[in-house]
Amino acid sequence: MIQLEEVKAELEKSLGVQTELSGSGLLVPKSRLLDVFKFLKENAKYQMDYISNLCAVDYLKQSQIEIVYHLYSMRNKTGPIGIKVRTDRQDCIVPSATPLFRGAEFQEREAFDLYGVKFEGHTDLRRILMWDGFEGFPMRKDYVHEDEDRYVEHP
Amino acid sequence: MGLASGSPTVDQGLKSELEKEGVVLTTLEQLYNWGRRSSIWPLQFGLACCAIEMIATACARYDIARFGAELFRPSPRQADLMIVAGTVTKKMTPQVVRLYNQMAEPKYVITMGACSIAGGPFKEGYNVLQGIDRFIPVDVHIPGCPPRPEALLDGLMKLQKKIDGQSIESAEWYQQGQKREFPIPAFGPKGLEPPYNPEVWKPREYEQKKQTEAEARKIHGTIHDPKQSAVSQ
Amino acid sequence: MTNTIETQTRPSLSTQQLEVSIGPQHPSTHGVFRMNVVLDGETIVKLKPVMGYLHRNHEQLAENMSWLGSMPYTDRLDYFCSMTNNIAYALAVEKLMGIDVPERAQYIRVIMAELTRLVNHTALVGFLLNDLGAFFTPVLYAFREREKILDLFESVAGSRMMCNYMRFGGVKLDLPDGFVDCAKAIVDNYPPFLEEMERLLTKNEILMARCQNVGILLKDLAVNASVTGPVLRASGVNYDIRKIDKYGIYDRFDFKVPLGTVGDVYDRYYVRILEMRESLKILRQAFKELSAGPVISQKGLIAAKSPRNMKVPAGDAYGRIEAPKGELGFYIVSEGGTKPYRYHVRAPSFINLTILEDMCLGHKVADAIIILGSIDIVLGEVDR
Amino acid sequence: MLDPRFRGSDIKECMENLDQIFVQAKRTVMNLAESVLPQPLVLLVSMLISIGVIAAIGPVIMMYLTWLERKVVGRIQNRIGPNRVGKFGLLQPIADGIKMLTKEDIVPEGADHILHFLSPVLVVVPALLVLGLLPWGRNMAAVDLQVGLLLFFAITSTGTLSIFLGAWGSRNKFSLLGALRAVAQLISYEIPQVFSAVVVIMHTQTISIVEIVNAQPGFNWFVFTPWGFTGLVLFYIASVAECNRTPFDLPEAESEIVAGFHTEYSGMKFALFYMAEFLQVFSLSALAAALFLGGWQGPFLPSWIWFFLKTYGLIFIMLWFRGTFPRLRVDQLMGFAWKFLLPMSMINIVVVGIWTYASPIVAWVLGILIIAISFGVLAKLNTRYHIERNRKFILAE
Amino acid sequence: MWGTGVLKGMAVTIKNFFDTYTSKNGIFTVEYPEKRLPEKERFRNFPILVYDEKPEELRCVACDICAKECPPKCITIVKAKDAQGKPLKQPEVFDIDFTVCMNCGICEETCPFDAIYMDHEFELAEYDRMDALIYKKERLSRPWTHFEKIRPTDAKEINERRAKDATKTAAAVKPAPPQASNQQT
Repeated sequence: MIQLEEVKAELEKSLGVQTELSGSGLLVPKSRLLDVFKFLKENAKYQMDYISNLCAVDYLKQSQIEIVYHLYSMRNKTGPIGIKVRTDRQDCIVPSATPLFRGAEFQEREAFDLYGVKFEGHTDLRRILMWDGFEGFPMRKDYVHEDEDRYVEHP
Repeated sequence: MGLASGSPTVDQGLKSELEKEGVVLTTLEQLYNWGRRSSIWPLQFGLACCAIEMIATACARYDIARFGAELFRPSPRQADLMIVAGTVTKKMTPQVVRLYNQMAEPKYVITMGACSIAGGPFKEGYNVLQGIDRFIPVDVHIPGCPPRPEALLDGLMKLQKKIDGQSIESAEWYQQGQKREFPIPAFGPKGLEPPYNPEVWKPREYEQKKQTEAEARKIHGTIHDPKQSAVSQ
Repeated sequence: MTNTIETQTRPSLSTQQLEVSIGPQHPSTHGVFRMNVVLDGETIVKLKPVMGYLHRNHEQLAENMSWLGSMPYTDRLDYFCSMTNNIAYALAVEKLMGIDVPERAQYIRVIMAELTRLVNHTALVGFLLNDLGAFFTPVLYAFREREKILDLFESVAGSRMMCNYMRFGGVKLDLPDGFVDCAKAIVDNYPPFLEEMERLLTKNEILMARCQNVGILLKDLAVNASVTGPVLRASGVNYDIRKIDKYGIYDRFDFKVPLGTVGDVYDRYYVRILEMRESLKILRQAFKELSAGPVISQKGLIAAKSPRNMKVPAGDAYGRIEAPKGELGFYIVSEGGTKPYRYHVRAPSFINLTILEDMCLGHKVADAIIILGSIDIVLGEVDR
Repeated sequence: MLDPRFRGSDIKECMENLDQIFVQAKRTVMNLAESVLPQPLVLLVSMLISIGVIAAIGPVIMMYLTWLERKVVGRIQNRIGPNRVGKFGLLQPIADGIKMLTKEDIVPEGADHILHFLSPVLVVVPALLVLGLLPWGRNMAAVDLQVGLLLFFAITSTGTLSIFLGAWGSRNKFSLLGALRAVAQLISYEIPQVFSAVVVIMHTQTISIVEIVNAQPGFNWFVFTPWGFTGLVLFYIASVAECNRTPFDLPEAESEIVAGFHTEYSGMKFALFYMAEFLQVFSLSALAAALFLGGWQGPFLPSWIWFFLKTYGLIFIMLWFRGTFPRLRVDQLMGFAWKFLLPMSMINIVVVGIWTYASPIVAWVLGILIIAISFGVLAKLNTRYHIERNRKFILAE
Repeated sequence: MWGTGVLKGMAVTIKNFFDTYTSKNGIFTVEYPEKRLPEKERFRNFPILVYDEKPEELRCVACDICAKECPPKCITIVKAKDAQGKPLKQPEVFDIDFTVCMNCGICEETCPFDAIYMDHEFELAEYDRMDALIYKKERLSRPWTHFEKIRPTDAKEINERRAKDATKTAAAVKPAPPQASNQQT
């Protein structure tokens, strides 16, 4: 298993990036995200070449959307490194990881479709699960789905 | 021929005697119904988990081929039974209604599984249509999630009974001027436009029927409906 | 590239490209999956997958439901392997709650996971041959074996396909008394069935001609596109989560991980047959070492008795297992309440589809169908 | 007025009566007609009888072939075929027929109405015509032409045109793909089919099917010669491809192009396509039996029973194919026809040439040698870079 | 040599073909309406309410636990009131919406009064959806003997537990609510 503190120290030393430990991952500032990914991917010690999970979480109270990445290394068969990025809920723009990891393409499109997170640098950012004409981002906490004809069987 | 003025009455006594001698006396109607009943070709059309149970019904252990329904026709033109097996989402509804329109006329619909009857466990979802009978008429509903393959066979046998009961005068598809082309819903910003097809989906009549029953009994107190509270939380 | 794609563009003959949508209702897209294909003659020029036709909002429903309430919903994610979905969800929540799982429950979980792998791979081999055109015969042989294993699941969990059998901290009920020797009988007469399928299929010239050198997936593209499961191992990457994470008690069993060399459709087909053989090895060892004991930990039992007020400590956790289709992961965020704050499913089929276009370019329409079949997608999991 | 044969035991005599029963029936009707009608009308009556019998037998054969296929393929998949409609499901084809008749007949509005209506008719007519040429039993061929085999191949080749006509007329992308495949496949498999039939023509120096069958009396059928056996195998594989049956059923490949060329056909039009396919299966198997297995020649049973036994034996093999094989891809299909069947049938012609001029022993040895060597060489050439028979798999830790 | 794989494949299918005639378990089909598969005891299709003797006295005390527990919320319960409006320990309205129920069996696990169990009945196809598929209290209630017939081992266990609880409550001064033992249903 990889200790997150050790990764935090490593990142600070080599890239000079201030990261803090939050839950099961490292909170990285949005501007340095791609450098962190590049570093983790090429560094001989880590070689994190496989992005397993990418998902968006909507923190309504802090009015922020957090994107969580879980990186693994298939070559060294080593455990997960959780990377977290926070953006504001209104204009949420995050640098896209697709140029580095092709595996993130569909998951980023899903995050855009359901949470409205725009990934700059993504090859074709379209809705993947809902139909293109759909407005609104259904998985956000404040999304209320007013059903057109809620017929309830019970009298 | 007595066809125009009501179906000809064949007294059963004569019929059973003739059958003993091997002579089968049947009206044209029963022959049509028997032909349609014993060779129903379902459309190869599966949506979700119930489709796997439908394939299991077509497989060796439950063998839908015994009922003559073995040929799952891929093209809607040659199929005459559409088994809606699985959750009908709003994104899939236009395709389902278009497929129903493309099928050749004496066509039947079986909604297999809770999801296609009324949304099932995914009823509260924003992308789930609460039952396909909002857009197309349905003949047999098979509850269950997923219903056992035997339940599908039982549903098929009930459909066969229903086909036996049909008569040429009263069947919709033989009437002139009967519009059997159902409008295909379009994708709107929030959901489907129109959300349901008023000709097919008539909950209001059903509502009046229940009101009259309720007045007759007149004993209900306030109804605590947990579902309402669950959704608004 | 290999010999099959020697279609040079003939400048003199300017043919118009045909835009076909192999649509949501198609005999061999394994459910409601659509491919917008641009054809030049029969060769594929462009292929765009379109999904979302079975998006049933599982993740939003789970957010206003109790923790155990979404356990039956996980059965409907990948409706071929409901047991492994339950195990993956249970693992993730147990990691967050810190519940331990008794010995016998661990063995039952391994047995159920390996039986599900058998069911899934057999059904996949059947459907792949169905895409190749064999008129339902392999599917029916496969479903004949699947029925026997589904009888086992029904006698244990109560339902053929939707088992809802795992609980946080163990399993719902103990094995019925006749279960173990009945399962042993099925596991023992599984190899003859595999031999019969191999005699029918593996050395069949038509299958070899159709599947070899078709849809080749190179090793580094597979890793970069985070493909997992038998599709990845067929390209030669040795990555099996049962060996790496050693979750549950998989380190007590010795089994091999089959790897392919070329990474085409034939490799993906044969790697799955070898994996079935490995699963049989694990099952035999598990039956031998199955010991008596409680099936659910004390803390788990109390939670199972009243799930609506079961609280999970605040925090987030990502649990993953080696599902038959690839790496199935659950990412859960809890704020200490009785409902999950965020519930995300990392579905293997959804992410394995990223490389569908790369594999299909230059091949014929018939090849695109079997390449999709060899990736083994289930739409309940792709669209969630 | 029986044929003047020597009076064997009475069983043999009753077999003779049974053998000629249909010929007697027609002769009695003809005598009746002669006494009543003027001469030209008598010819008309004889034609009408033959046409009537074939028009009656054709659809019945087709219906019970569908029943046989569902039962055989069902049994291959260890399940029971249809058995709830009538005793053993025997009424199932009748039910299918009634349902097809009462089905609505949809013409897609974009489609070309004339082509959409014409193509099922144009597909069924050749399939029915061909039944007239077949020798159903001893002097029971409806029309005994001197150019029977040539006419047979001419008629079956029009089927290709009508399939393309129908698919083009229904303006549907999938049927267009199916039509292109159908034309390519049917034309490229007709040549090896005709070439493997040429072998028999060279040996018997006649192209009348009845003469060919008469040239195989008793048990010495052509299949027991080296060139006859390879001729039968090649002819049979080519005719499987002619009737679009698995493993060559690309034109109506369910799993790829929804229902191939008959995607847009419903009701009776689809039933006609279905009938044409099964009648072609029957007629090509009957022709293969006539050319190589000695048509109705057989020691003990009446002639037409032998004819049906051999034909249904070959049909069973086609149904067996359907339950077993995956489908070939388009380019492999073409490669197989041009690079394997065609050279093999040419070599077969060489072997039959040797057979007619060399002495029996030399002919046998040379024949088998040439065929074996050519089969090995062609197989090697065809699979040089395609198939890797046993591929290496690593069982890593 | 080319073609041997194909012939081996054909040998497999023809063996299966003749197996159906010769060997006993060649035919895998169970002809459904006439012959039926032996039912597994733990099979769960749709829930039923259980009563001991009289259909009016259901075991259910309308405590609404199962309605809260049900993941898709398909149970609706209304407590009965006697003449003066005092709530009785009986459900007035107890209907389950079969078009929403997902046969998951959670209500059976979490019911503290052994009142709701999963039934084996699966032939429930209906022509009309509106009122046929919303099962009222009357259509849901089954006698306890029916439960003992379809699930003998579970019934034996439950009876022992209820007997033990009954003796315990009778012995104890204050009737403690029936404790679910370690091995519940």
